[in-house]
Formats: sequence, structure tokens, C-alpha cells
Amino acid sequence: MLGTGLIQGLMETAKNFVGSYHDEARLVTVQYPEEKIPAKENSRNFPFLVYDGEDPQAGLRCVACQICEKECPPKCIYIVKSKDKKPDYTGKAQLYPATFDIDVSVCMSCQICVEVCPFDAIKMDQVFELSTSDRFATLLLKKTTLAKPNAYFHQIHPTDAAEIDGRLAEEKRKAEEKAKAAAAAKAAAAAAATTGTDPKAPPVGGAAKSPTN
Amino acid sequence: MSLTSTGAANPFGALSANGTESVQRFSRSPKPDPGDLGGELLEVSMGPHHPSTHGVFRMDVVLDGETVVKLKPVFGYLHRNHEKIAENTSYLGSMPYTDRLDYLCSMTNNWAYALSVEKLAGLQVPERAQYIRVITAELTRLLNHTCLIGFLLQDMGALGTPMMYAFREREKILDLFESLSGARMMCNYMRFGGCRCELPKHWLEQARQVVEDFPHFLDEFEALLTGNEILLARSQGVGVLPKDLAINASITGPMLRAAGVGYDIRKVDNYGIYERFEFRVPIGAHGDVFDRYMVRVLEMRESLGILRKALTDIPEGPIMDPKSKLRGFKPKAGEAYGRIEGPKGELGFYLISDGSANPFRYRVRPPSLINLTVLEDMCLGHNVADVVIILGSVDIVLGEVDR
Amino acid sequence: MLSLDQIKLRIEQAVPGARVELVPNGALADQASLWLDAAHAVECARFLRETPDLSFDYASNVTGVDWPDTTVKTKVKKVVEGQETDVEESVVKPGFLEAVYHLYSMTRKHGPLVIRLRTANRTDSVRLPSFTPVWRGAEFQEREIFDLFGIVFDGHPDLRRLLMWDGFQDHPMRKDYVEPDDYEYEPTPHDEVLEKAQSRAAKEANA
Amino acid sequence: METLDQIFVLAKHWLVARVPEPLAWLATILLSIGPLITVFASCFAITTIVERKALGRIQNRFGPNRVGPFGLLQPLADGLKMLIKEDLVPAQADKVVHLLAPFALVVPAWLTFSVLPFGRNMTVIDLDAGLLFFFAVGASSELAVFMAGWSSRNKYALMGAMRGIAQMISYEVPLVLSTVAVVMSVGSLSLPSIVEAQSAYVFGMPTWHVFTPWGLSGFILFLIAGAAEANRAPFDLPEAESEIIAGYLTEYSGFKYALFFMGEYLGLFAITGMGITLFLGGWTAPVSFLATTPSWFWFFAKFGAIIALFIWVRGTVPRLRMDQLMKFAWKFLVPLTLVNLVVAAFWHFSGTWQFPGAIFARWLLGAGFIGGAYVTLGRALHTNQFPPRVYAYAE
Repeated sequence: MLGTGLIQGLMETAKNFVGSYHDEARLVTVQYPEEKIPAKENSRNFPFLVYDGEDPQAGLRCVACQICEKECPPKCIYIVKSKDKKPDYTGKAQLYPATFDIDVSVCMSCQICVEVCPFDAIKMDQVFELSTSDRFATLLLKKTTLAKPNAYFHQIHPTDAAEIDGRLAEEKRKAEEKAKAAAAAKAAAAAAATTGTDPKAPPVGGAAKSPTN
Repeated sequence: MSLTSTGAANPFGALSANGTESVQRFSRSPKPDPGDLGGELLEVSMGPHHPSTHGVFRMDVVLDGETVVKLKPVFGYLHRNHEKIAENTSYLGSMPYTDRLDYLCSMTNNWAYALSVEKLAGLQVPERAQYIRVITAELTRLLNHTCLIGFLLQDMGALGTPMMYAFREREKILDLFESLSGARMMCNYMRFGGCRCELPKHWLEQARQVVEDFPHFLDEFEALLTGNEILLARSQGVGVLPKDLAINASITGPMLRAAGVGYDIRKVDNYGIYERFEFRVPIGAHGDVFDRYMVRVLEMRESLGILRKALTDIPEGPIMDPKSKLRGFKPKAGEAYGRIEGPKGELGFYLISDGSANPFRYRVRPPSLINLTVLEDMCLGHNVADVVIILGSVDIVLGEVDR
Repeated sequence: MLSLDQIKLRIEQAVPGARVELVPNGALADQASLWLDAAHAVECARFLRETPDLSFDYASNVTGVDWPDTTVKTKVKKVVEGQETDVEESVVKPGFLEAVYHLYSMTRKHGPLVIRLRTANRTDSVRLPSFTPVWRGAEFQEREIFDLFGIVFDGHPDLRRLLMWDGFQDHPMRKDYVEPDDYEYEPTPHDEVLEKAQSRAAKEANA
Repeated sequence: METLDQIFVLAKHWLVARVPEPLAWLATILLSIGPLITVFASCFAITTIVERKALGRIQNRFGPNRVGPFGLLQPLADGLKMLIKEDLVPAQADKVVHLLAPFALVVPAWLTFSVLPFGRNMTVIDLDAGLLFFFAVGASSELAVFMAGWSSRNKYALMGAMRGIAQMISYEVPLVLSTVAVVMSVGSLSLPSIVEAQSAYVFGMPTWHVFTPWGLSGFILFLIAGAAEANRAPFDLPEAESEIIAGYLTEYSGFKYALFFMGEYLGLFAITGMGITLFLGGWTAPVSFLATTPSWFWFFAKFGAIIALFIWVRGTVPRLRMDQLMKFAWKFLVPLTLVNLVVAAFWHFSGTWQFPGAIFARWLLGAGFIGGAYVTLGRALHTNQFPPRVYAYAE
């Protein structure tokens, strides 16, 4: 009969109206600035650079290999290599980025830079409150603002961070063993050959990283 | 070059067929016939900023009173030449861009692209990844169809209530996507030869919970809508699409099935592992807006069956083809066309490789755009109010229409 | 579905004078394609659609492809100053525009059959017959190809630009398309974009 | 209790008595108009916030809750915003008509309130032909709608205006016809006397018109036609935002827009007030033992309940199409109101029946007649056109 469907619909909305007062599933709004949904572990938004140790710039894992710059689909990363080198976590002398800019007004948070990075140096952040009144200056993130400590990485992506730390520690141990062995060999051979590592050789970290990450 | 048929000189260029005739053709003859009150035709440009064109879509409509006499869709307001961008970036680099085609259904877009590249490069997808793909694709279908019905009712003037209910449920699925891929809408989850990352802990239980709750929501949704006399009156017999025209005009997806053609690429191509699931393909008999609505509702119920089975059967194992490479991916020269049954229709990617790191030609077969081919045929003789809901029932996303 | 060779044979039998060539596919053998000559293409298409055991009633996808002119270097034996030497000769192989149709059958549920049509060159002879009268699904896609590649489809009922605006001149999907320097540069240009932005700034300063 | 009931009347008399004799007429006028405008303007403000909050709750969200405690100051903020917004007038618009249209809508809307009895002795002007005045003045809002749509020089506005005119004129017919039954029964066009006719109690229960078969159906028909007359969902076609942007309001902004908005709500209030007066016993209490409570309280309680009903419906239903709207008016509502007139006449003349169970027989016959007409007309309108559908599955 005409009208039954309408009454059924009215009952449905009445159910939701009443439900909104006692049923959480029927009042889904999150009152944003006061309450926030905790970010999911996998959430990603804009990249940042991980550094180890105390000094944000000296501890950067980035070796300015520029892979992310090349692979970035919207080309929002800009890297200038340094002229000199500094030792990385395994003690190997590596280049570092003299300039590392990310234009977050261009970045689309696709995570491809993270996936292609062989050094676990760039990771996805979870920040989203980046609105500014200035289109230009404040949306260009420089190396200084991008650098965030490993502890922060642990805080936002604990599983990933633990796995990567383990892997890096293992690599470091191997590198140290190798260095020791090399030192021993060197001592044994008493040869005058230099055993400095070749900066151009592929980094150990790259091979260990699975492409699926 | 004699490419003069663009009709640039014509102020009503968008309405003219060949750049010569203008809208004058549709005005009444100067000699009034006895029954004619001599009214004028009204040309209205609906869109690109109109509340119900689902984005920046525009229709040039010629109206006789409120009856549509002619309707020409005008595209391109969101055109960014996605295909050109893809030809200038690596195969992997296009993956996040595919999210932005049909931005409601990034998972199926990912899958269609990954499927084409896998065909091109001969990659095999491991079992577990296949299951994950099916699960995410069917969840995408659920969220697309709920949203569409919400938008359709919004177009019908239901003041957002069905849409809010739809969004309430969609949120649960988006939460699943976020905990899986890191992003709610721009998932960028699939990779050539598998999926990007392993399922997080407890993800399957959460997904099962969502799938268990969903039929309850659908029942409520149908109680609110399916019997509603106003909805029936508004949608039945409106925007009828005949079967033959639907096939000839390459209509795909729920719109085709509502017209009575039982063609579902999941059944026809059996891509992925769909042959392992038992599901039925609902078809309509009238091809009108109501059939399109009901076919979508029924399709969601079938998807739930697929999801239940997939979520129980999913095996352990690797999720990437060991042969696949993230960097330096260069498939051999050749071409491949891969297609899937997206929520909106056949979503295909046609790739031509010349052996380099970038595709030589990258083509998206956009179901939203092609389904609009018959928009004028469906709208002629109907009201302005019907145009809006017919457009709503086609289910377009402008990111995909204009690419 | 019949094999491509069989289909080719059938077309040649059904449409007298039609020239059909098989184009192999390096990556995916079962998606090789048939190249139809433009003069008989519509007849062939009708045949493909209307023959009951083929009944390709569904033109899924229409793609434009731009094959630019290629320079092929060949070594030719030539007699130069009475001596026979190998001379490298570069021959410009004219490029062409191509429309690729992926056909399926909804009634018989088979496919895809890939059909290619090629223009003679990329500049003045860019006309192809339109398949829109046969499959309406090609309507917007052919318009898009006309818009982005510049293939003129004869027999298309409503051939206008689809995505670009009516006054637009060039065809953006062609390989040699040069984008106009008229967009607002991102706030932090670098590399190529920086150069472009600087040159434009200089131009604007001069003007 | 008596004082509380008459407190506003007494207050007015007290104040008028304090005014020098030559100005007493002015004071009387101001003291009638002032409170009317204040009360219904605040009703407008309260309704907007309540409506938004209720719709929010229906849609599983909070609704406005940021301005003031529980968002209650939202109407104030909205009003301020409207006031300070730029007033845009299209360059091609007919500027005078464009300016006049909102006033042409609001002023008649206010006028309609002058004949409504809000409580015992609380009618601003007790016209003998109050009902006639109400509809005569109310009908002039159609002119305002057309002025707005025509002067805007906007195609959507024009379409909205055309829709508005067609709809309002069509729905005026069932609206007035449904009230004729009341006039037939009471025998007066004066609204206070219509209320008086319903103020008796039988066994402690009220004798409102809604408790008769013709009154119940008449009330429902009145509400439906009234919703259409006031452009409420599901009949809000003249400003259907998903189809024609905002209809005749498209080219209005700032305070003119707010005026239109207010005019719409005032129209709704007037219809609601009229429905209460005609069918729900006006200001009379629903049970006899509450008869001593203030009459104006009951008026506004019923008023709130009907408004809530309108909000509920608005949150649920989609919108009709223009032709369906017309069909609904002419092929469904008008015949039903005519049948209703017959039933009212039957009810009136069968009032003399004296046999035991006569009341049941009268109810049965009356309700059966109107119910039969409802089912028949409803079928013709809806079911016959499209039979229920069954969906098949491809193999």
C-alpha cells in the first residue's frame, strides 16, 4: 500500500536518531581538535629523514645516492651531494646530502622513496597538520626540518623500526667483524696496502633489503 | 592538416555537431503550428560547478520547459593527461597515479595496472597475494557501491541521510585500508608480481568483523530505501538503457548488467583466482535507474560471499614474485592489455613497451567515461531532475573520466 | 575463439580486396593483433561484429598510438670512387599514427581481438575510417584520439575535441609535443623546471 | 492559573493603560506586532538550530555544536554572518524587483500570523473571515517567488520560480479544500470560534477535529499540502539544490538570502499554526484535567511537535519530480480532499444517530470510505505502473 515504504524509512531514521544518544556505532563523529583517532601503525603521510645518535645532521642515514630523487613520481625531492664524506653507521666513509629538500605541496605521500631507499634513510611520517598561511616558504621542507631521530621512527612505526634496527645492527656487527678480520689480515700480512673502503661499492644494506618492503 | 572540425569559431561549440550548425537548429520554427504556444528552448549549462555533477563535469542541456531536448556532455575540466605523465615516468612511478584515477577505488585501479604489467613482464603472483587482491578488490566494490547509492539518493534530494549512512560504513573499510596500506584512499598497495606489504596483525579478524557487520547495514539501508515510494517513483522507468545499445556502446559494469546482459569480467576472464569463488551475477530486466540501484545492492551481497570465503581460505606464504624488481624494471618490448571488473565497469590498462624503463604507450580504458556515451540517449525526453539521477546512476568519478 | 590466422583468412574471404596483416606481439603471444587496411576497415569491422561465430559486438578499448619517425641506419654497399665500400646510410622511416581497437564478444564471451589501423604518416595524411557507426562505444574514445593524437576519423558523427578545449591547437599525446610554458611553477623549482622558470622570468623581465 | 494563562494579555493591557490616551492606539498596535515578531523570529532561530541538530542526529553526527553551549548560539552566528556578507546582485538583474522580492515574501508571511489564535484571547485581530484572510495573504508569497526567480536573470532561478508557482498554485487547492471540511463542521471562518468549537471535553478527552475520520484524514492531507505550500521536503522542488542549484534563491546572498530563508520558515510556521488551529484544537489542552494550564503553552507544544515531524520527514525522504508532484496534487490529494468533504458531511448529519454503537458505525463508515478512496487512488498512482520486481542472476 502506498506509504508503507515511507513509514519503514521513517522508522529507520528514528532508530538512528534515538540510537545516536546511546549507541556509539550510531554517532560516529570524532570531535577533531579535542579528540583524535590514534594513527594506525602503517599510516603514512609525507617522508622524513631518519638520523641515528644525537646530532640530527651528522647522524643522517642518507648518503645522497639520489635514487629517491630519480624515482619520486611527482619529482618533489631535490638533493645536492656533499663534496666531502663522513663515516656512516658502519664506519664507512659516505657522502651526505648537502641539500635535501622536499616540496610537500607537491609530494603525494606515495611511499615510493621509502621503498626504493637502500639505506633505510627516508621513512614515512604521520604528520598531517601542516596547513600554513604561506604557500611557498613553509611548504618546502629543508634537511633540518626533515631530520627526525630514530626514536621518533620507533614511536610511529615500531614494527618496521625494530626490524630495521636489528638488520642494521647485524650489518654493523658484520662490518666490524670484517674490519677486524681485515685489520688482523693487515697486521698478519704487514702489508702497506690501504684498506679503505670504496665509497662507490654498493652498500651492504641494499642487498639485504627485500624489494617488498 | 585539415583538422577544422573542432568548431572553435562557434560560441556554442560544445553543442554543435560539426562546427557548422549552432543551437539555433533546436529553436522552434518561425511559423507557429496551431498547438504550439511558441515558447523558446532554454539552453542551460549544467556544471562544471553544479552540486550534482559529481565533480567538474558539465552538460550542455537544451530544455523545452523542463524536458531535455538535447544534452551534450563536456569533459576535460579535470584533465591532467595522466597517460602522458605515465609515459614519462617509470612503470612503478605510475602506480601511485593510478590511485588518483577513480579515487574511490584505488585498490582496483592498482590491481588493473599491476595485472597489465604482470602480463607484459610475465610475472606470477603468489597465492597469498592473489587472495589479498581479491579481498581488497571486493572491499573496494562494497565501498564504491555504498557511496554510489548514497550519492544517488543525495541527487534525488534525500538531504544526505543515506549518504551519511553509506559513509559510516565506508569509513570502516577505509580504516582497514589504512591499517593495511597506510593510506585511506590513495592506497598504492599493489606491486608488479604481488602486494607491497604483509597484512598487519589482526587485520584479517578486523576484516572479518567488517564483513560480518555489513549485511546488517545493507538490510537497514534497504529498509530505508528499497521500499520507499518516492524512490520507486523517481527511479523506475527513468533512464532506460536498452540491452542492444548497452552492448554496442561498450557499457560495462553494473550499468550493463542492469540492462540485462550477464557479463562480468570476473566470470569471463577468471583473472586472479576468481574461479575459486562461487558468486552469482545479478542482472536487471528494465535497465532503468532502479535496476542499476538494485543490481548494485545485490552485487554487494554477492561480494560479501566472496569475501567470507577469501578471508577463511587465505593461505600463508610469500606475497611477491621473487622475479619482480622494484628498481630497474624493464619489461621486454611488446604490448599487453589487462582488464578487471572494476566497481564501475571494465577497467583496462593497455601498455606498449619498447624495452625501456618507461612505457612507450600507457592507456587507461576508463569505464566512467565510456559509460557516459549513452548519457544523452538515456536523458532525452526526461526532466532536469531525471538527468541528475541518471548521471548519478551511471556512477562516474571525474578523476577517471577526464584523466 | 578462432586463431588470428583463421580470422585473417575469414576476413580476407568475406571482404574482397581487404588487406590484413598479422602483427606479432613480443611480450604476450596471445594478444597479437591484426592490421587492417584503412580502405576496407569498416567493412571488416562489420563482418567481425555481425558474423555469428565471431560476433565481436563489444569494442572495449580504443587506443591511439604515436609512432614517431625513426632513423634506421643501414650499411649499404656503394661504389665510391671506383671502390666498393660499406657506407652507412640513414633512412628516415616515416612514423605513423595508429588506432588500436580491443574487441571482445559479449554474447560468446571471447576476446580480445586486437585490431590496428595505421595512418600513412603523422603530418598530412592522418585520416582513418571511424568505427563509431559499427560500435558506438568507440565514440568518445575516437574523439579522445582525435583530440590528443590528431587522427581524423572519417564517418564519426560528432568529431570534436574531448578533453582539451575547442580552441586548442596541438595534440598533447604526440611524442614530439612541446608543452607550452604557461603554467605556474611550483614554489621550489629545480633542475629542468628551474631552468625553464628562470628563462621565463628573464623573458618576462625583458618584456 | 487564570493569571498565568492570561499573563500576556494582562501585561499588554497594563502597558497600554500607562500610555497617554492619544497614543494608546499606537501602543496597542506595537504591543501586538512587537511580541509577534519577536516570538516567531526566535522560533525561526530555534527551529534552524533544532533542525540542524536533529538532522545531524538522524545522520549519526552531532550537528552544530561549536558556537556557544551545545552550539545554541549558532543561529546568532549565522545571522551575523549573513548580515556582514556582501550583497551580490547580478549585473543583468532587475534590481528593483530583485530587492523587493524578499520583502514581498516576508511581509505576507508575518501578516498571516495576525489571525492565528495563540492562546485564549490571544488573537491579534479576530477577523470574521480569518481563514479566508490567512489563505489570501499566504497566497501572495507565490508572487515573491516569481519576482525573485524572474528578476535574477538566471536560468536556474527562473526554473525554480516556475516550479514554485506551479507547485504553490496546485497545492493551494487541496490545502484549502481540506480546510473546507472544518468550516462546514464549525460553520464559521473565524479562527477563534473554530478553536472554541473544539474546546469541549467528552469523558475527559478532547473533541478535536483530528479525532474524527474526516478530521484525521483532513489533517494529514493538510500537512502534506502544507509541506508543499511551504516548500518543505519532499516537496522542496523550487529550491532543489541537487537539480537547479538553489532555485529562485540562486542569485541571492547575504541578508536578502536570510530574509528568504526566514520567509520560508515563517510560511511553515503559519501552516503549522493553522493546522493546529483547525484540527488539533488550537490552544486547548489535550486532556480535561490539564485544561487550567496556560493555553499558549499548549499551542506552542503542539507547534513544536508538528515542526519536529516536518524535520523528521525531511531527514528521511528523497524529493519528488515535478510531474509526479503535480500528479500527486491533482490525481491524489484533490480527489481525496473531495472525498473527505463527503465524509465530513456524512459525519455531520449522522451526528443525530442515536442507536447503541452509533459512534462505531459512524467511524467505520467514515474511515472505510476514506480508506477505500486512499487505497484505490494510491494504487492508481503507484503500484499499477510498475509491478514489484524480481531480480534474476546470470548463470
